[in-house]
Amino acid sequence: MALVLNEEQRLLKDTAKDFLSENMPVEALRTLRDSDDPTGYSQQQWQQMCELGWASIVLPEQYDGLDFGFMGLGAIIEESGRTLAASPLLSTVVLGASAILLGGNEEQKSSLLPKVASGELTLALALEEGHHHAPLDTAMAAEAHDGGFRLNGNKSFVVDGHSADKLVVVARTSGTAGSADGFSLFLVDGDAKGLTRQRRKMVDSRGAAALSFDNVDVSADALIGELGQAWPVLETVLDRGRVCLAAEMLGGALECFERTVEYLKERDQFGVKIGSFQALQHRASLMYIELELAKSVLFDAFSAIDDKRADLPQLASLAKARMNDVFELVTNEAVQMHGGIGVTDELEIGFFLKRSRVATQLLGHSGFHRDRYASLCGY
Amino acid sequence: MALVLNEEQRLLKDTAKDFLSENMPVEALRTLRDSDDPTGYSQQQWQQMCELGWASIVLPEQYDGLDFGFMGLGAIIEESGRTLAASPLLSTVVLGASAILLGGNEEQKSSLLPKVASGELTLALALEEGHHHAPLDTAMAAEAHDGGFRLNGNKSFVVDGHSADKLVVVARTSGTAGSADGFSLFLVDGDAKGLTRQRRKMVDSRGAAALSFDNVDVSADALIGELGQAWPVLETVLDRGRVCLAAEMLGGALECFERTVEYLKERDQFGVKIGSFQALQHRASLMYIELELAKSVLFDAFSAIDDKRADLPQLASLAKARMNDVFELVTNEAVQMHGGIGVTDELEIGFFLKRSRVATQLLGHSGFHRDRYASLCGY
Amino acid sequence: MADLDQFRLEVRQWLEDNCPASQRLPITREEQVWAGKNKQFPSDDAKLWFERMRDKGWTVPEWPSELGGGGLDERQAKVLKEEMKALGCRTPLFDLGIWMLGPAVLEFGNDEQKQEHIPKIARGDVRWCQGYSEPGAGSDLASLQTRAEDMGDHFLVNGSKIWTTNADKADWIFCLVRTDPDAKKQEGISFLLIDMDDPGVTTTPIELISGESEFCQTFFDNVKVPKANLIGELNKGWSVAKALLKHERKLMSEIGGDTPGPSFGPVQAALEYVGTDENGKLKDAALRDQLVRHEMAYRAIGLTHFRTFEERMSGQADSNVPLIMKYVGTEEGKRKEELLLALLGHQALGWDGDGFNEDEKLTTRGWLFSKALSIAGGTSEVQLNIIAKRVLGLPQQ
Amino acid sequence: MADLDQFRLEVRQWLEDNCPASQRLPITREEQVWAGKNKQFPSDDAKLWFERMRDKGWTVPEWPSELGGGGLDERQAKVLKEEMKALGCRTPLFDLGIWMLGPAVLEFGNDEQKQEHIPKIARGDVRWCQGYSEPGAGSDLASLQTRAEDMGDHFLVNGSKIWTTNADKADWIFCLVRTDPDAKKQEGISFLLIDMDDPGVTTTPIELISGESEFCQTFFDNVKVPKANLIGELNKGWSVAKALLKHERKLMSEIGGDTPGPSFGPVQAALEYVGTDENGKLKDAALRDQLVRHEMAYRAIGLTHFRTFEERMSGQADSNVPLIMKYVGTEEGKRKEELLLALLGHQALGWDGDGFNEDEKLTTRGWLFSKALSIAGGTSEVQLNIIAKRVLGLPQQ
Repeated sequence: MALVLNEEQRLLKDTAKDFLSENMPVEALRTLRDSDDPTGYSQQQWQQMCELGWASIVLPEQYDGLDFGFMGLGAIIEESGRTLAASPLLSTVVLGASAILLGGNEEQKSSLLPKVASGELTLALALEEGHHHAPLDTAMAAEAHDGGFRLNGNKSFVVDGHSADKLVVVARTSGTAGSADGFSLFLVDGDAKGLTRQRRKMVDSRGAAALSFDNVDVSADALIGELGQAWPVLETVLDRGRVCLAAEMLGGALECFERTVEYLKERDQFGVKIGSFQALQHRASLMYIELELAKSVLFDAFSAIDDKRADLPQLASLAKARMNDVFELVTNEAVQMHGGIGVTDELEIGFFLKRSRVATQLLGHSGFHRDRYASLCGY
Repeated sequence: MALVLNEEQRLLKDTAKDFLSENMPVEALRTLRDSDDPTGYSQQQWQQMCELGWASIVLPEQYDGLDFGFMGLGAIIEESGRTLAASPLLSTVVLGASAILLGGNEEQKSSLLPKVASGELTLALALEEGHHHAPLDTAMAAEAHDGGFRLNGNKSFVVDGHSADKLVVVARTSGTAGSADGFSLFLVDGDAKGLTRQRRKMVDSRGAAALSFDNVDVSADALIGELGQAWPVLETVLDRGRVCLAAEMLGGALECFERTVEYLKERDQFGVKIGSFQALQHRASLMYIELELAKSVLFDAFSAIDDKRADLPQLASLAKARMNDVFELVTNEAVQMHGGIGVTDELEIGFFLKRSRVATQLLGHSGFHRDRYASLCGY
Repeated sequence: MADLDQFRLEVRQWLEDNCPASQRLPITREEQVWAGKNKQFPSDDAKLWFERMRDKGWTVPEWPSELGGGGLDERQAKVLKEEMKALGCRTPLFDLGIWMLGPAVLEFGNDEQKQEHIPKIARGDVRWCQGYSEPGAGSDLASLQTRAEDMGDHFLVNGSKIWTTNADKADWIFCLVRTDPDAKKQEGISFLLIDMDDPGVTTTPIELISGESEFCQTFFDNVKVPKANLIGELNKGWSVAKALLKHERKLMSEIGGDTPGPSFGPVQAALEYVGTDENGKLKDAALRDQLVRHEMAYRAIGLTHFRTFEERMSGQADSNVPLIMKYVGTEEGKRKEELLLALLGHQALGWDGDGFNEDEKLTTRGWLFSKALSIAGGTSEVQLNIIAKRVLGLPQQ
Repeated sequence: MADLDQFRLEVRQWLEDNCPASQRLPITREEQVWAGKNKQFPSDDAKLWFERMRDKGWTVPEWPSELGGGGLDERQAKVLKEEMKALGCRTPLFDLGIWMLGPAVLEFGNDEQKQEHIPKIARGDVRWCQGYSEPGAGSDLASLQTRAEDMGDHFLVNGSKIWTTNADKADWIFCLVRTDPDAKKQEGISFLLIDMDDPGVTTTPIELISGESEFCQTFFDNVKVPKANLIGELNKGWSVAKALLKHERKLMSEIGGDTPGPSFGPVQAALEYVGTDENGKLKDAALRDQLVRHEMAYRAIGLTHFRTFEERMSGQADSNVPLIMKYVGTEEGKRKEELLLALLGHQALGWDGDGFNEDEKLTTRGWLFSKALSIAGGTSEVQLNIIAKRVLGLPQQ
């Protein structure tokens, strides 16, 4: 267990903070939104991130990676949450690359991962089909066809699904919705025949897509891992995603909280600073407490990834459930404590509010993770 | 729907308040506790209550009742909650007499109810068997035997079960635990052969007993209502009990709250009254709000009883769930806001705290009632 | 009560005879008929319905009939409301003049002012907006800075007002202005009516997080206002404002249910977007618990509304209870929106375009809009302060 | 780290060789060995274990060995703690002198005082209690009234102290007393040690809602106290007290888990008293949700304890984080007790006598006792004030 950053990780974090605050402040997201950007992030800035090594940080050295661990990547992602920086980091590096690294064969790894590291290749995980995160309920079918596979069905809420070069598609080659048997993962080109991709305009102004597969044919080597045995790989991929997303949420919540505390110190009402009102003080202290507890959970969750600990599923659910709740608390309090200007589009707090609820639904709401945690603990 | 008391009901309430504060203050409960009273209430005071008409208030006139309705009884019970007055009002008048009135035949009603009205007869409902309120899980068996019935099994947490003259016993004549079929109610004398009654020393210092039935034989006319068809009657009896208990809890919560507000106005800390601290003010205001909402719910729940409305089950669950939560909130806040003296036995707040948790478990905790309410509403 | 029963029958009959079928369907935001010089009617039926109600005086049922109102007492007005609700009749006319200014003019205005303004409001000839808050004032309303200087025959108004809802569509504005800068905060404030067409009045919309821009900022640059437009006494505007605030809070406590929103309530949304298991229970236990908590709370709040009404009718009014309604209505209203968001899951995360139907988009926007409810019209914190002080009598620092 | 690993092996071996098997079983409240002139040992094994640990100096592992301590550094002490926990070794000696007074004397005492008091504490020869609070003072500790008058060669003490835990069993008490009545509140306070056998000292137990009477009130009636018993400078007792309070808060934040309670934790209690359905889920969805929320919170708190330790070790200590631990430990501790109560249902409602087993009664009493945790040692409200002021830097009124 490591619950503090080491020297190198701290350095990485500081660099990320500087880069992001200079190049990708919240204002950048507003610009993307107002310009109706079709991608949902700036390609140029993504290339800069890759040059800083962010796409290669967790990849093994043999695939041009830095092998630096998720603790370091988490520090960067936390900083990206502070500025709500839009990038394909989660979809490509955390979800997509993990699926290939954990499930793929040597050929797949050596042909694809170096491209991820260099920023040449973006990925997206096509998983959701219903209104709520429910991996086990996956129904999309992949059938053996002509020496390869034929995919039919629909996917929704696919983060960066409209722009990714390749998709990692979760489908069933056997079994029925609700069962962990029969899961398979497939690599599908973004421009594959029979695939329709529609970008959805989301409340957080980031990119997500609905995908429709109409007899999409892939060759046999598109299969990642063993046929029908993908569930354990998928679980780990999702847990990594949950922890990294929770780190982004922590960054967002911290930023939102700090801006609110600053406002409490500035704003005059009834002849005094509103931060001198005890009721607001106590509520601010409670937020501080929740945030500190969340930091500890996240450190341990990243340790669990890096140390390949068996309790990663518990830690991931703990981290995601907690950050869902804390980010909701902090954004709601931030709006309320800012008063009238808190509900204007001009103030950036609204961007955090919107992002928080999208992030909550992404990879599982709190009820999903509490239920999972309880089941994992045997009750 | 009547959401206010009428003139007569207000008069009744005022009279009750005067009687109780004069004769049965919280100090009376302390005396019962410290003297290790075997009954758990004062027989003499119970007779006084009966003389005031409290035992006959909801009974029809043909059974020597006043036919005054539950709204009036509720007003009295609320006042009794303010002083934590221990009496067999709930067990005898609300639960026991309702079972006879709603389920019994004319002979049972005319022979027993006038005795309830006069205070000659006390009753108790023997229902619970497990760790939590779960009427459907009743397993106790009653078998046809020798022209009558033979009862075997155990009952726990029977309020006033050790002292009641007669018990209304919930048993199964058919069906298995979990099913609503096969419920029957039996009248059993408190000194019946084969019945062992043990008083339990409860945290709230009131009376409750564990009962053990070892081949207890009763005659055929001990059956209340139709064989195996008692579930709907039992449900209504329990709902009446839940509403009346919620009224007692409202009284307790109001008293506890008002004492706390008084203390906030008196107690000096850091050179000012602690009631001037905004954080405490807001918490006090939130309690006030919860109590006012609870009052409205209770009025409507009593209306539902008196008007024999079909939505009584919903109202009963709403009232009980809310008062469980509100009484817990208020007692916890009362202890905390009183500080050090709040945890001493000398201060009476502790008596309210203890009563609140017993009342919460009695006739269903909040989870039970939220689940029930949701099911009743079709989701 | 026999009279009231008779009245109910008459009302029912009249409504059945006069309310067109199309005006008994749920109303959308676009279909609301707002008062104003340039009233827009979404349909001929809407116009007909408005005109019939106006001619009965039932756009403002409780106002005096000689001033264009319906002349009903409180019980009768409640009957009318109930019968309209039972039949599904739409509100025929929307205006802040009806809800807020009118009652204030009736209470504080002189005869000329009543004759001048009340009938116009009743007929929907003028659309009103409100100018209370100022940038920088917030909850501390009394610290307002907009100046009205006494120029002998008129006031000269300078300053600006914020959160002037629909000011860009309004004809007139009622304002709090400072008429004595040397007096203590709440003294020296007056209540003034200003024609938005007067030279020097300009308005800019403010975009909200929900994407709407109903709220505006209104600027006054050397605006000349006749002295006849002063309601109540000079420097005594605070008491007019306080009376009005009560109306606003009442409105806010009810608005949770009245804001145009999706066509489904939480239960319906749950059944549709989450579904039930073989026992008929919602599949997701956590969402089920969140849902039932909200439903129970809403029922308690609804019953409390009824109780305050019954208490008033029976002369047992506890004047403290209404003070909680703004708080509980808006706070539970926010929880309702969070619940809907959670129930719809991915489908409540859309902003615009394809992939989300109208109800889903209204859910998302409604959720964002709800954040303003516990801020506007007296923040939740101010409400709790008021309860602590006025109801509980807790000492002030 | 190699040295530390070696140390760990040695400690483990020594504990295995020296800790009797009976002293590796969970301890009940009755089996605790408390310091004192008249020490009671529940068994010969307990005595043996105590003596062996005392002779190693491991009753107080981090104190200097020349004063009877173990002379370990913080890392070594943590290793010892971990190894004792792994083997289940009981704490050999309980005393407020170990937890609170000793560290203060080591920091603020002069050499004579250290020589006089520290070895006695290490050997468990004296049982200490604490005299801070006074009736009427509460959270406002600095408003204390107990007077110590300078009589030249001694102090004359008059007044009373409340919440003097176990004062009826203690040999000595450490007190805050007012030595300068004219100074401002926190100035003019001194830190004094008083022998409970001195004439004029009397103690009465206070009965708590949990039925316990550990807490007492202690009265001082013209008690003569030698000047050698003053710790730190005259009128500077507040800084000694502040240092001590930190120890108390640390203690309180850990106590939730350490108070003698039932032998089961919440999960075990849930499985036993509620049971699971065919999917292995707890039968009662509401209790399951309450349970998992608590378990997740406890894990987060536990990880935060570890984090503050690791931060200290790595020199990255954020001194603010420890300030939250008293609050979260006691508040979540109360929730744990409410949870246990709910899980046990009817079986947690007993007070005494038949029908409830020992664990069930401990649950009920433990629940009641937990209410004191967020009051004693600085109320939760004071903790939140401190965070707002010191950590967040919010303005004071």
